[in-house]
Amino acid sequence: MKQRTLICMVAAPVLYLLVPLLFGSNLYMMSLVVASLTIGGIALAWALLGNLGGMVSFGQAAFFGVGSYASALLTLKFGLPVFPAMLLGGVGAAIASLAMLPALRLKGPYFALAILAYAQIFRILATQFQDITGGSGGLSNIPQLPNVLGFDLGSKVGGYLVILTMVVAFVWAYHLIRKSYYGLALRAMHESEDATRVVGVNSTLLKASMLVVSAFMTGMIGAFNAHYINFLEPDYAFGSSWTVIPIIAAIFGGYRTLLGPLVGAVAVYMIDQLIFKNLIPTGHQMILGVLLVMMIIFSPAGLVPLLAQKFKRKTHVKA
Amino acid sequence: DEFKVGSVISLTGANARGGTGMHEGMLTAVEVFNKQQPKHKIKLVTIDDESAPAKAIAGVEQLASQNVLAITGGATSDLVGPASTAANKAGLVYITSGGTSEEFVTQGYKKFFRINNTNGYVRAMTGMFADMGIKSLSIIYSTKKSTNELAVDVNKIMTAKGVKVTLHPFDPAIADFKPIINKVKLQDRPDAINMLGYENDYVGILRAAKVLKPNVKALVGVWQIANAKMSKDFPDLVPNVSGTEILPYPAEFDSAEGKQFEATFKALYHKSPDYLSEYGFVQAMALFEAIGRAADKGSLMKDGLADEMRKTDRTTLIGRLQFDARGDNPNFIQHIGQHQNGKIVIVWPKEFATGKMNFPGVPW
Amino acid sequence: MSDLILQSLFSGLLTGGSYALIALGLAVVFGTMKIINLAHGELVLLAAYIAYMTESGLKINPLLAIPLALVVVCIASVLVYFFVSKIKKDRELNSLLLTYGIGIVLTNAILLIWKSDIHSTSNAWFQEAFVLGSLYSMNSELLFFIVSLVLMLGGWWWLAKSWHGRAVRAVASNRDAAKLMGINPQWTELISFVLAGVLATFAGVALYSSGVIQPALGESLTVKAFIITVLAGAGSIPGVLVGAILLGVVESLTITLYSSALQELTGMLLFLLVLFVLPNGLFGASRRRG
Amino acid sequence: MLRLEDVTIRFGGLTAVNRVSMEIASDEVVGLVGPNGAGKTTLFNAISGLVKPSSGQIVFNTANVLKTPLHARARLGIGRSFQIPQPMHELTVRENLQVAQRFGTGKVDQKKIDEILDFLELSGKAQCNAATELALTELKALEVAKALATEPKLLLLDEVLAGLETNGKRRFMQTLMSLHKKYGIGILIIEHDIETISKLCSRVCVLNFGELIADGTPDEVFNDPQVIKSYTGGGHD
Amino acid sequence: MIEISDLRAGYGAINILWNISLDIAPGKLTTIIGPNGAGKTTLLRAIMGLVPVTQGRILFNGQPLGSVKTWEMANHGISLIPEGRMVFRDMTVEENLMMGAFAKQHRARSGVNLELAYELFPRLKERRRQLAGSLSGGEAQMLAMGRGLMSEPKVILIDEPSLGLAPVVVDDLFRILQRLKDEGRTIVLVEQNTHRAVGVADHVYLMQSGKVLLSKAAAEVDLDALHDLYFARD
Ligand SMILES: Nc1ncnc2c1ncn2[C@@H]1O[C@H](COP(=O)(O)OP(=O)(O)OP(=O)(O)O)[C@@H](O)[C@H]1O
Ligand SMILES: Nc1ncnc2c1ncn2[C@@H]1O[C@H](COP(=O)(O)OP(=O)(O)OP(=O)(O)O)[C@@H](O)[C@H]1O
Ligand SMILES: CC(C)C[C@H](N)C(=O)O
Ligand SMILES: [Mg+2]
Ligand SMILES: [Mg+2]
Repeated sequence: MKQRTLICMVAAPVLYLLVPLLFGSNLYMMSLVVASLTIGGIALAWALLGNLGGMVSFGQAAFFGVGSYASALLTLKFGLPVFPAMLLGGVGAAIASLAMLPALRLKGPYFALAILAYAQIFRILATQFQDITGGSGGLSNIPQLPNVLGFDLGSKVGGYLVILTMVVAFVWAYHLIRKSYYGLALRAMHESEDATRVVGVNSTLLKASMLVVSAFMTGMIGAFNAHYINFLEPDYAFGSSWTVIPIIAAIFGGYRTLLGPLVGAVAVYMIDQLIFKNLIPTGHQMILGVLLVMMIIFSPAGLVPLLAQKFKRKTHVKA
Repeated sequence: DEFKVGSVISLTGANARGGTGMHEGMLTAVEVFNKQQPKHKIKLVTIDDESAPAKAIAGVEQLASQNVLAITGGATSDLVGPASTAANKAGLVYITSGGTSEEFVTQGYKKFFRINNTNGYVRAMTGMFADMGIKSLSIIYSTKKSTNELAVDVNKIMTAKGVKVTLHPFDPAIADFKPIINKVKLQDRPDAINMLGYENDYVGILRAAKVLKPNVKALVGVWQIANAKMSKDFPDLVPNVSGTEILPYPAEFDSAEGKQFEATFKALYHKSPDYLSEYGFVQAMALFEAIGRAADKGSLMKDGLADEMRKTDRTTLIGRLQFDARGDNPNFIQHIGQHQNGKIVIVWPKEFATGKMNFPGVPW
Repeated sequence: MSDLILQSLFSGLLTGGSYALIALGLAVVFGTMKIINLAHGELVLLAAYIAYMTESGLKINPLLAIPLALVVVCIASVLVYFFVSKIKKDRELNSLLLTYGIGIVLTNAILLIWKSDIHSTSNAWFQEAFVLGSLYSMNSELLFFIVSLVLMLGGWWWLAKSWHGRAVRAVASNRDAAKLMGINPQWTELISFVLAGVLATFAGVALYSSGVIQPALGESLTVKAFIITVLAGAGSIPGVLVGAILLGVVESLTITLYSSALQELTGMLLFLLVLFVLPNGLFGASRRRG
Repeated sequence: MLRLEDVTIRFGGLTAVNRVSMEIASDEVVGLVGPNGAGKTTLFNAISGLVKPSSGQIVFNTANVLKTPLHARARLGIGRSFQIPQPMHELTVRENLQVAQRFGTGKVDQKKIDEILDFLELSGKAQCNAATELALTELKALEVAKALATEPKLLLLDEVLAGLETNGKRRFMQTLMSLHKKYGIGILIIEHDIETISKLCSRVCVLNFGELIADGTPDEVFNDPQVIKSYTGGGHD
Repeated sequence: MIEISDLRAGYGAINILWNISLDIAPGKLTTIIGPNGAGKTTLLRAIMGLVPVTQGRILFNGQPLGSVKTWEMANHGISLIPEGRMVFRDMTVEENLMMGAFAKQHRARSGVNLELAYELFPRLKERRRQLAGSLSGGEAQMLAMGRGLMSEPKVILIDEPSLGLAPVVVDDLFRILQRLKDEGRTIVLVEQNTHRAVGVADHVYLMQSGKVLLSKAAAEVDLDALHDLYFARD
């Protein structure tokens, strides 16, 4: 426990002050960081659903897309300020997830695929309802993040601070849920649902609420991205990469740990863009594939537990 | 002295084909320009946007931080949007041949330029349909952004001319076009079919049409159809099919520039150039020449590049190139080429025609 | 109007046949090992590219590429199994991610080897129309519809009736107990991957001779196959056929009666509907009864 | 406390439980016996809510619970064990009990948990992974412990004594009896060992092919010729 | 027939069996009894190669079994009827039984043996098309037993077969064991129902806390004394 507070006290100023100071002038680095945190945020929401809800989702893109469209349209058509709209974007995604409640009866791959189907359906609806969504032409000139107290959040550093704050808040929420008895019951439910229900756990409600929480988080991230990129179209907003890359990131970092998905996202994205892309300009995703395969075979628990182990061993030797 | 120019374009992902083609044209332009100009040397730094908007933005920003003078790129409208916004924020000149959507020239970016636009394609196709004198038309189009835009415009114009138009949007994921063609054949019974999509869509549509043989007089596509590659790869599918194109094939590049382009391209890639590489070449050349002029005037560092770009006025491989205040090329109009005996013959407009149109004409 | 519907049903049926062929290999591995091979679509695509390579290189009928494709794809499939068998825990989830990773590698390998150009057979016979009264189809579609039925029958027999088929199911159900019965789990699992490779090969050649191939296609093939497998229910082979044809027909009717832009939408709605009404798929639930 | 009225349960064409009516008071320990496949476990499943009866009523403390979902029945005070133990996976033994207590009663009381662990001799295994590190008999003890943690009024025990050695069985029986007395928990227990049932229960119900064929004191029931024929087979023990 | 000497085995870091030595005589019924948690199940699993052996060796007809894989045991004529049933839940009763005759040399007679299994447990015949996962506890136990006999094993290891069986069926079970013994099979029986087990046994081993504490001919065993000595812990 003490160790954790210590880490927080070191990490907070580093993340909030040192990173912008070091890289703030390098737009490229900052945009990589922002993109990787965006993916990290989705990865976190995915891991929450998987870890606590016991549901592997192949459809985070559905929440991402709904959140981004909701927020973009609220600002564009109703002139809502960006931050309330982002919050409502998250709410919109959460409401959309209510349509998926019937899918909670399904297990494993059945659930995973049902959610994927939802993502496809939402994408097609976004394409079809041209009057509202602009159809396949999409939306452009989506308002940027605002000026707050004279600080332009629409800038790279501003965007970074916003996404960082969101992600930190999500980690905190995840942590609270996980360490509560709800978290314990949720974990128990994965492989032994009946056993958990007969001791009084309303598993359907618990699972549903994890779905809603995960959808809300992903939707908010989507909303952030819409105001950060300032443009949307269905194939992009509901694109499978919003599902796939976060999953890879989460697995890579360790989806059972709190920080694994985030660390994984930053590591995978940065390594891929800064190193692999320079080594093999076309087809560098191949290395990501190889990395994923090796990770699952050699360290299925992910990077974070692996590092923690190494770290422990080292301190052991020294002591 | 050497000038660094950036290129952010799709070399992998969904738009890899378009992006790779354009990129090859740009590299040809570098080669040609550097040979012509002993004084100035261009160095092109390319970043693959992987067909992903966030990476297109990051790419532009990465190049901006490396102090490139301008950016040439953007394979499709989906990526030109975010990339041109990023370039605008960074204060860089951005030129493209992939961002054909109307919105790019209406958002007031001072340093945005493009050599082609939806309008040019629409004018060519509707012009030809009018000359054919068809009474009814079925449009089969992909629900992608730019094809959707084309369909809307063609529909508007043709309907205004009293032609009966039926629209058949399709999801880019589908592979079997027989149900659509069957509907066209039995319900619409049109004089002509207008196909708005990409290579693989055309192959699917034409295959289905060859099986079901609807009673139409003409099949007209848009980009990516009336070219040598299609006639080489699918010789039995494309005869008598037409599509937008500038030059006939075998390319009869009559201008000196055209000949040089073709020779250089062949030396580099051991194949014949297609319209994508032409676009890449034209947009890059326009940019490089403006850089050269601005450098000569010494205004390069003082925002002179955009002004020089706007002064562009010359005949290129795709016709006369100028940029209006919005950065658009007002002269852009496509020609229509038709596959005839393994060759591409320009059949519309009359003044550029290199042969007679086979009409009625279908592949079967 | 009736001509329109009839042709639509016929097209849907044939499309369903090709869907079934693509899904079959995935269903076999899922049904026997509870493993979803997300690289299956890439294996199919690999076979298709080998057919392309053989046809364009040697100027021969793409069907003659089958022996070579069988060898290459089966080896690839066995390699997939080799990696899967190295997974230490959480096999169900981890195999999903592992095979997804392999899929990424294969897609990019195909992209690097064959570039992003699209390809399709140049063999005229395959594309010629086969006319049955007022119904039209391509020769290749009909041919592979029949191939699909034959393979399906074989696959069904193998899984339901053969000793080996039962053995793989036993391994999936309870590994330790299966060992006690004298079953070498690795060996039986390997065999089902080889079988999946064989099925992928035929699916790939079929795909090449009646459609258009490009490197990015693998993922969408996997998704289609996956959907059909789930529709079918727990690797039931008759379920695969019924599910695939149902999907094909519904898609084609959607186009005919409404618009092709909604084809995917109705496919997905059908999928969800079946899942919610029959959570174990079309043929999963009925097996439970005695 | 619990009343079954005409409960029938069908699986497809098979009638697993056929018009069973019975009543259990809160001060009773009732045995439920019958041949294999007679429908005992199925009846438990219906009472606890895992299976929906095809017809009939289930009344618990004057409330009809037929429509009450599984988890709510647990909170009402119906606790159960599974014949094939179902520990909560991924959790330690202690965590298993914490979840049961928190969700079954709404509060957490570590002292009570320690007491239960002690009671069922699981203290030594409190930190073990419940699903992978316990022997069968320990798993059975955990089944009871989980049910106890929900502070049930009625305990449904499905063959928890099977597989225990003679002395262990005796001790476990004492434990159950003291539970019954101390907390006033009613117990309905399935068991195949006639000796155990006779010692433990004041009343025994016999199911055969889904039907209730006998209901009475152990003496009466085990001397019933119908029961001997279908179940005990003359009785060696 | 099976000689075990100085055997150690366990799960991962936890060692369960401590230097076990015992001898299973051919054609005889050997019973292993002992309190819960003694390691009886672990011992049977170790013989079958399901639990890693860390020390000592197991000889079968004089040949070491150490390198023989679990799935090759069936070829040697050794069959384990496991505790906790371990049936194939997603397969039908009949398919489960047929799996018992999977090894090549047993397939030819699988039809005959299937009928035999149905004869022993008529209940299974009624349920032949039902998925094993939905069987009642006792039915599943019968299935495990029937499946284990499908290969006509020479050596049968049985782990608590009476668990969850109704008294009539338990009677049947011991009758079957007697019959198998009469047929000359070698049987190792682990059973909590010690009286009945010792009743049919030729030889008795008693285990406690992973060790063998006693080895005696069945006729010489005084069960009540043993119970007082080894089972009572309170
Ligand atoms: N889901 C199901 N589908 C079909 N049959 C079932 C199902 N569940 C139980 N059965 C059958 O119903 C009958 C009653 O089963 P149940 O488990 O209630 O028996 P039981 O009395 O508990 O037997 P045992 O003493 O062997 O545990 C059995 O014959 C069983 O095969
Ligand atoms: N998978 C496992 N991991 C760790 N320990 C285990 C595992 N399985 C069993 N044990 C431990 O091994 C010891 C011996 O267990 P075993 O099942 O062999 O006993 P047994 O003699 O068969 O008892 P019973 O009569 O209860 O069946 C027990 O203390 C148990 O907790
Ligand atoms: C010119 C074309 C190759 C690109 C087109 N603007 C598109 O979006 O697809
Ligand atoms: Mg039972
Ligand atoms: Mg045991």
